[in-house]
Amino acid sequence: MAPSTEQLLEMDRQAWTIRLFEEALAQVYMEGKSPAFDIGSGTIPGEMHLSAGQEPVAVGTCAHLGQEDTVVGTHRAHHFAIAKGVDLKEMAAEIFGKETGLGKGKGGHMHLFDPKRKFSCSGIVGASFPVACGAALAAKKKEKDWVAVAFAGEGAANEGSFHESLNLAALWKLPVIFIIEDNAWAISVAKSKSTAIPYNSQRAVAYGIPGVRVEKNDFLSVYDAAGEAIARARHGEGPTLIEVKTDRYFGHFIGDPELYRPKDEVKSLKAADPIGQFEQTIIAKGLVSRAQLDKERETAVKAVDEAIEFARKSPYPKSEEALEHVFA
Amino acid sequence: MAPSTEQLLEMDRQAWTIRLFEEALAQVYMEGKSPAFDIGSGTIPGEMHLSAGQEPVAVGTCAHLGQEDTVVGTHRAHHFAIAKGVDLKEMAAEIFGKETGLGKGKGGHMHLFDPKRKFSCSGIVGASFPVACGAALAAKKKEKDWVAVAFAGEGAANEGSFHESLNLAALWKLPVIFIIEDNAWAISVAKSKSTAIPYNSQRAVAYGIPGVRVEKNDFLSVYDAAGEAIARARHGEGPTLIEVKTDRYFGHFIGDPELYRPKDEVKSLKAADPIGQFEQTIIAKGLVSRAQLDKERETAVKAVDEAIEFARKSPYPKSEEALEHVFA
Amino acid sequence: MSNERELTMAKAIAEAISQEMERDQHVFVMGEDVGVYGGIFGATQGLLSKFGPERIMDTPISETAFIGAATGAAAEGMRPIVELMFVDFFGVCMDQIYNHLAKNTYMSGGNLHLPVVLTTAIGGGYGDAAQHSQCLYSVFAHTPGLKIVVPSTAYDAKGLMIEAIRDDNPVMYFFHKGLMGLGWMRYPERSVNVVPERSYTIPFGKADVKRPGTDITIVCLAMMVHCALDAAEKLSKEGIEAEVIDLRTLVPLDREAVIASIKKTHKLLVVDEDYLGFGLSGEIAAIAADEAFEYLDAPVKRLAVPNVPIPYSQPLEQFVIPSVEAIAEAARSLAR
Amino acid sequence: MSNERELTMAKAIAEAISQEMERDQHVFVMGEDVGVYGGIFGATQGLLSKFGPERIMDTPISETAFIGAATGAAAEGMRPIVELMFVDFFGVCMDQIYNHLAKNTYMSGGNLHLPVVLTTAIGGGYGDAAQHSQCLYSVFAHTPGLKIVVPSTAYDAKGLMIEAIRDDNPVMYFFHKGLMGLGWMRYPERSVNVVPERSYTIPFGKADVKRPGTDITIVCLAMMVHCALDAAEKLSKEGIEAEVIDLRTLVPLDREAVIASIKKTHKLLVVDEDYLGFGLSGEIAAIAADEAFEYLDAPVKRLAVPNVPIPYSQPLEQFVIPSVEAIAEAARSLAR
Ligand SMILES: Cc1ncc(C[n+]2csc(CCOP(=O)(O)OP(=O)(O)O)c2C)c(N)n1
Ligand SMILES: Cc1ncc(C[n+]2csc(CCOP(=O)(O)OP(=O)(O)O)c2C)c(N)n1
Ligand SMILES: [Mg+2]
Ligand SMILES: [Mg+2]
Repeated sequence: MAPSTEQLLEMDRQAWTIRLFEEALAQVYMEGKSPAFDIGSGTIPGEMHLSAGQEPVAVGTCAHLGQEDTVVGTHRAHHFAIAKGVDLKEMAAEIFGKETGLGKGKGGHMHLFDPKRKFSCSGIVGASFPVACGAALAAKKKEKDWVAVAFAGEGAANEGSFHESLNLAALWKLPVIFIIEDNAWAISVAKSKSTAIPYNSQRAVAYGIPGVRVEKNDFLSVYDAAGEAIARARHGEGPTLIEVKTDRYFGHFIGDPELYRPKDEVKSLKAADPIGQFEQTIIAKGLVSRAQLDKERETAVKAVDEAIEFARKSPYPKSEEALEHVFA
Repeated sequence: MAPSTEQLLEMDRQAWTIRLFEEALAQVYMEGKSPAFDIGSGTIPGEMHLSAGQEPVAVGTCAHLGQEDTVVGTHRAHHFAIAKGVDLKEMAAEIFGKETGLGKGKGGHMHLFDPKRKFSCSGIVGASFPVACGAALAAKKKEKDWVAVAFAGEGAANEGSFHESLNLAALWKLPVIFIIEDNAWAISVAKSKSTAIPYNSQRAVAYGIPGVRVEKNDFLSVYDAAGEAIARARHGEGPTLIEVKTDRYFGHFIGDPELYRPKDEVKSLKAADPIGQFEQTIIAKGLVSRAQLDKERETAVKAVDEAIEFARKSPYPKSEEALEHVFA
Repeated sequence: MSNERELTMAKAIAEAISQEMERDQHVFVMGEDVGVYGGIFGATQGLLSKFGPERIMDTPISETAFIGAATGAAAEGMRPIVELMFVDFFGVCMDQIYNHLAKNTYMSGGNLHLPVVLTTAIGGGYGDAAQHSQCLYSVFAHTPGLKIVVPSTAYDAKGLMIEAIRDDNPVMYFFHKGLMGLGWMRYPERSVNVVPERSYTIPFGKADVKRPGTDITIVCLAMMVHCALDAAEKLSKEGIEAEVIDLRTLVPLDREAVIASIKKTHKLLVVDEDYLGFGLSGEIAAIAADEAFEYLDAPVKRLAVPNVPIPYSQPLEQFVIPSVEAIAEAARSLAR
Repeated sequence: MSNERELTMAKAIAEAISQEMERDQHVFVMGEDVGVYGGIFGATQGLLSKFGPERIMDTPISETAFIGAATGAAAEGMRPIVELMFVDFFGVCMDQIYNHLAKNTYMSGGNLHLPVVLTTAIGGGYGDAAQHSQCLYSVFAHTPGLKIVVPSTAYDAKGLMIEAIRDDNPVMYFFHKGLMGLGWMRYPERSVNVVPERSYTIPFGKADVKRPGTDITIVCLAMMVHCALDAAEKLSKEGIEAEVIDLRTLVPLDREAVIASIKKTHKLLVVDEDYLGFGLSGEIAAIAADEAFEYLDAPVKRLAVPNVPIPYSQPLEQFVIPSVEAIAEAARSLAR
């Protein structure tokens, strides 16, 4: 089923929100880190993994999800969170380590938890798979048609948790979709140096479930593949494994010297930027107008500005709060 | 390549050694455990996993291995150890917890280490895979044509270590063979309740390596499949995954009430006992005579008797030795 | 009188789970061999026939997947009870336990509640060797975010299990194999005791003085409670009255009970079936050396598994696990 | 003078590995991003170009497989150095570490030698939050069979690394990220010091008195050595002379050094960047409360991360990790 105009516009807005949010963070992140770069200093300390370039996976998938569906992301999770509808202000505030953040500043950028929007993520590679299985199991037990989506990088597909979770999900016919973002790199290690076969989608055979490779970093292709898988899951037909080719624009984290990466790789990737292509396509098909898209983009600009502003202005938690919330 | 007469006789002797050793242990194990069964009492305390019925996997594979090849087994490892040529006396003594044992009584039946014969095992499900990869890696680094074999149960094939190891082995073209013993049960859980697809051999696709299913619990079928895989590995062509259907005659461990198992399952399995069938076949083919086989069996009887006797007569380690050997 | 009914610890645990499953549809059980088999150590005996395979779920041997799934299901309002067959296997799934189940509540600023009970078997002494005989609770007590329960009797086991299931936090519930009252493993008679049929809870963080005494404090838990009680009986004949404190939970830890007892006896012996170094016994001794320093009349002594893996052979294993005699001897030389 | 050359800890470690790789063909390196990247924290910087991809091997993200493979390769006579990128990830591979690498020698009755060096990064303070900031060495010190090394300076790091590679046992080598002397993370100047170009070893089990003193003993390791030294300087101005003991290795542990210092100062403060409960600080305090009881003039104090996960936000993180000021304050109130 093709996306409605409304959906297309929302997808465009989400795509821009993600892109602009990541670009804004890339700037903010450097505040207080010059002249000498010190990872522990500045407005945002710690590692920073940005997802610019990888918007299609998140947006194309989440277009099919509602509030009751669960998404579990990775260390590189902003795009998933935004696409799942996590409040941008609370998210930004969390990334800034502020009291108003999703986790009151305790989690940080790799640990965004939004139980209301059923979003979570983890800094541990491969950790999304089992947790998503659990959400799917709960949906089944509650006899709801909710689904869960586990996102993970192509590097994560070599962790044991991938195998255990796919087997469990297939065996129990859980309404879960495993989506591998193949951005070709796991930090400095190319996929061909980590993965014995070219496509993770081929691994679906090992669990008797459908395996789909999306060869283009393209919103509509992801939309189609994810839509089918999610519909299957909702109808009790069990899990699907999808691998999407996508592109990482930034380094693994900010500060990554990327010595391992061909010099012009990113430049050539950006030449075929998925957001631009998406917009061209849907305009060309007469589904939306340039003006409509521009408006969505403006909304995104505003949302990102407001979120960063909100985060910036929010207070830090008080030191002693560190001792709270170990237990519910 | 068909096994030579000598090999066939050795296989027969090994098969009987395993069978008789397990039957002897089953008896010894009950010493001091009646009238009330107490797992911690008697000549052999602790869990006892016997491999009677599973001789073909071990014997058919190890027929192709030399001293320099490595075998890594599981919690149910006596058959592998015997087929790999581990000294039966030292092994029995270890199982009895004696000073003369392979590990001076420190390891016990799940932890048999014989560096001379390059044999080891572990009580942790799925632990054999990575360790065998390491042995294969060492062979490669040393530019030897040695191979490593990891045995594991069909239950173990759902552990994460299976996936990680197969990927690593395939990626690095390691001379390792993964052999899954499908005895249909993981303690009380039937394969169909644990594994999303019927045959683990199908999982080879996920690593781009050959996957072979041996459908009969038969020495010669295993011999053929393993032979091909081991030859491939020796020639630098990388790993193979083999799954062999086999049969567990005893409970998971001695004392297992086996309430989960169809009442007559074992009886009907025994009716098609692989040792008898093997002997019939090779006699029928005119490869060996009844008399030759009987002699092998007698040798096995004697070896087992001697081993048990040796173990029985050996002294226990002194208490204080418990503090030794934490470090080399 | 039905009040006087005695149960084994395994039956007490299964009964607690059963009563809570009846009370709350969100409670369910996952684990290896928890179904027909009833749990290798009987903690789920009889539950399958009562609740069916949808609520008593046998799993593949995939601890990372199913324990991680417990976290995911709990986040959605379920209350999973999940069994790790032996604590010794924690290494294949520790990440899901300590980086996720234990930390997600904190990292979410308290917005996420994860009511999971993770049951697991501990303890040695029956010849199961280095990979199946450990206690390891202090590893989980060390990493924040898990409540740690270690009962020593059937009565305590039931009350603590119901408390655990109702707690909105992850609780690790360690049962000692040798205390389960199994038909096939020796157990101290004392572990079988009167267990009310009705539902009841025992609050976490309350140690239990299993034997009052005036001359020396013995702090312990699980099987060591019984060994210490046996030792205390011997000592009593020699005129030494040992106070035996059963910690029952490690997180939260009843520091007050330990300190109060030291104030009375002025002497502390910590007895532990876990490894000596960097664990429980050190923590208790450290608390004493800080908070009860002025009341101590003698060095704080510890008796635990010396820092070696658990050996298989019986003379070796019996040597490394604290015995009644070794406890009595340590207490004796300290009390003098 | 070439003797006076200073190195960062990362460079000292890489140099140690390089020298041993030249000396012994059996030594090789495996891990995530150890190749082109040179290790995320620089411990293998420059090695790929020197030794090539056959000996400096990037791995898939499969810690169980490649750490288990180290055990298997070591059993065949190789001497693998294997990197677990952050210690925080131990939960995905702990079984191979503690049930196999650590125990196989013992279970084989000493017949199997496993010369593996497992390197891993520890420590927080730079905003990397709960899953990337822990120390956790006490978890590995608790489970027997692993030697535990935790250097605090470049000089120590090189000598201890060469010792580790030559040891026939599994050695876990923990390097603190904030001590590596990276271009992108603050580090104490003191961690960069004179490192001889020649090969040398530092024996395990020898603590180092990084600062002699008479009034109070501060036992610590890794980053806390530097914080304690800074605190000691402050205290000195107030007339309090703290003795700062850098443990350097936890297994074997130099109990004698701790006790000898207490005999002199009569006061002990243990400072640790790991969690407070059930870990290193408890062990040291317990040893003091037992073996140095008579020499103690005051309660044994501990300063460590209170039992909470490491929070992300800077005011929170700075609050939970012992600071120079907190150490000084704890020492001050104890010394008085
Ligand atoms: C268990 C574990 N191992 C290693 C790491 C370190 N690490 C963080 S991200 C990463 C690469 C992940 O690659 P991929 O899954 O492809 O995701 P991407 O970064 O490309 O989005 C690694 C190795 C980790 N966080 N967790
Ligand atoms: C990691 C781990 N999980 C669980 C167990 C408990 N356990 C021991 S044997 C076994 C069943 C193994 O089944 P399978 O691999 O088919 O081998 P089999 O016993 O049939 O030979 C289980 C669950 C274990 N030892 N290790
Ligand atoms: Mg990637
Ligand atoms: Mg099986």
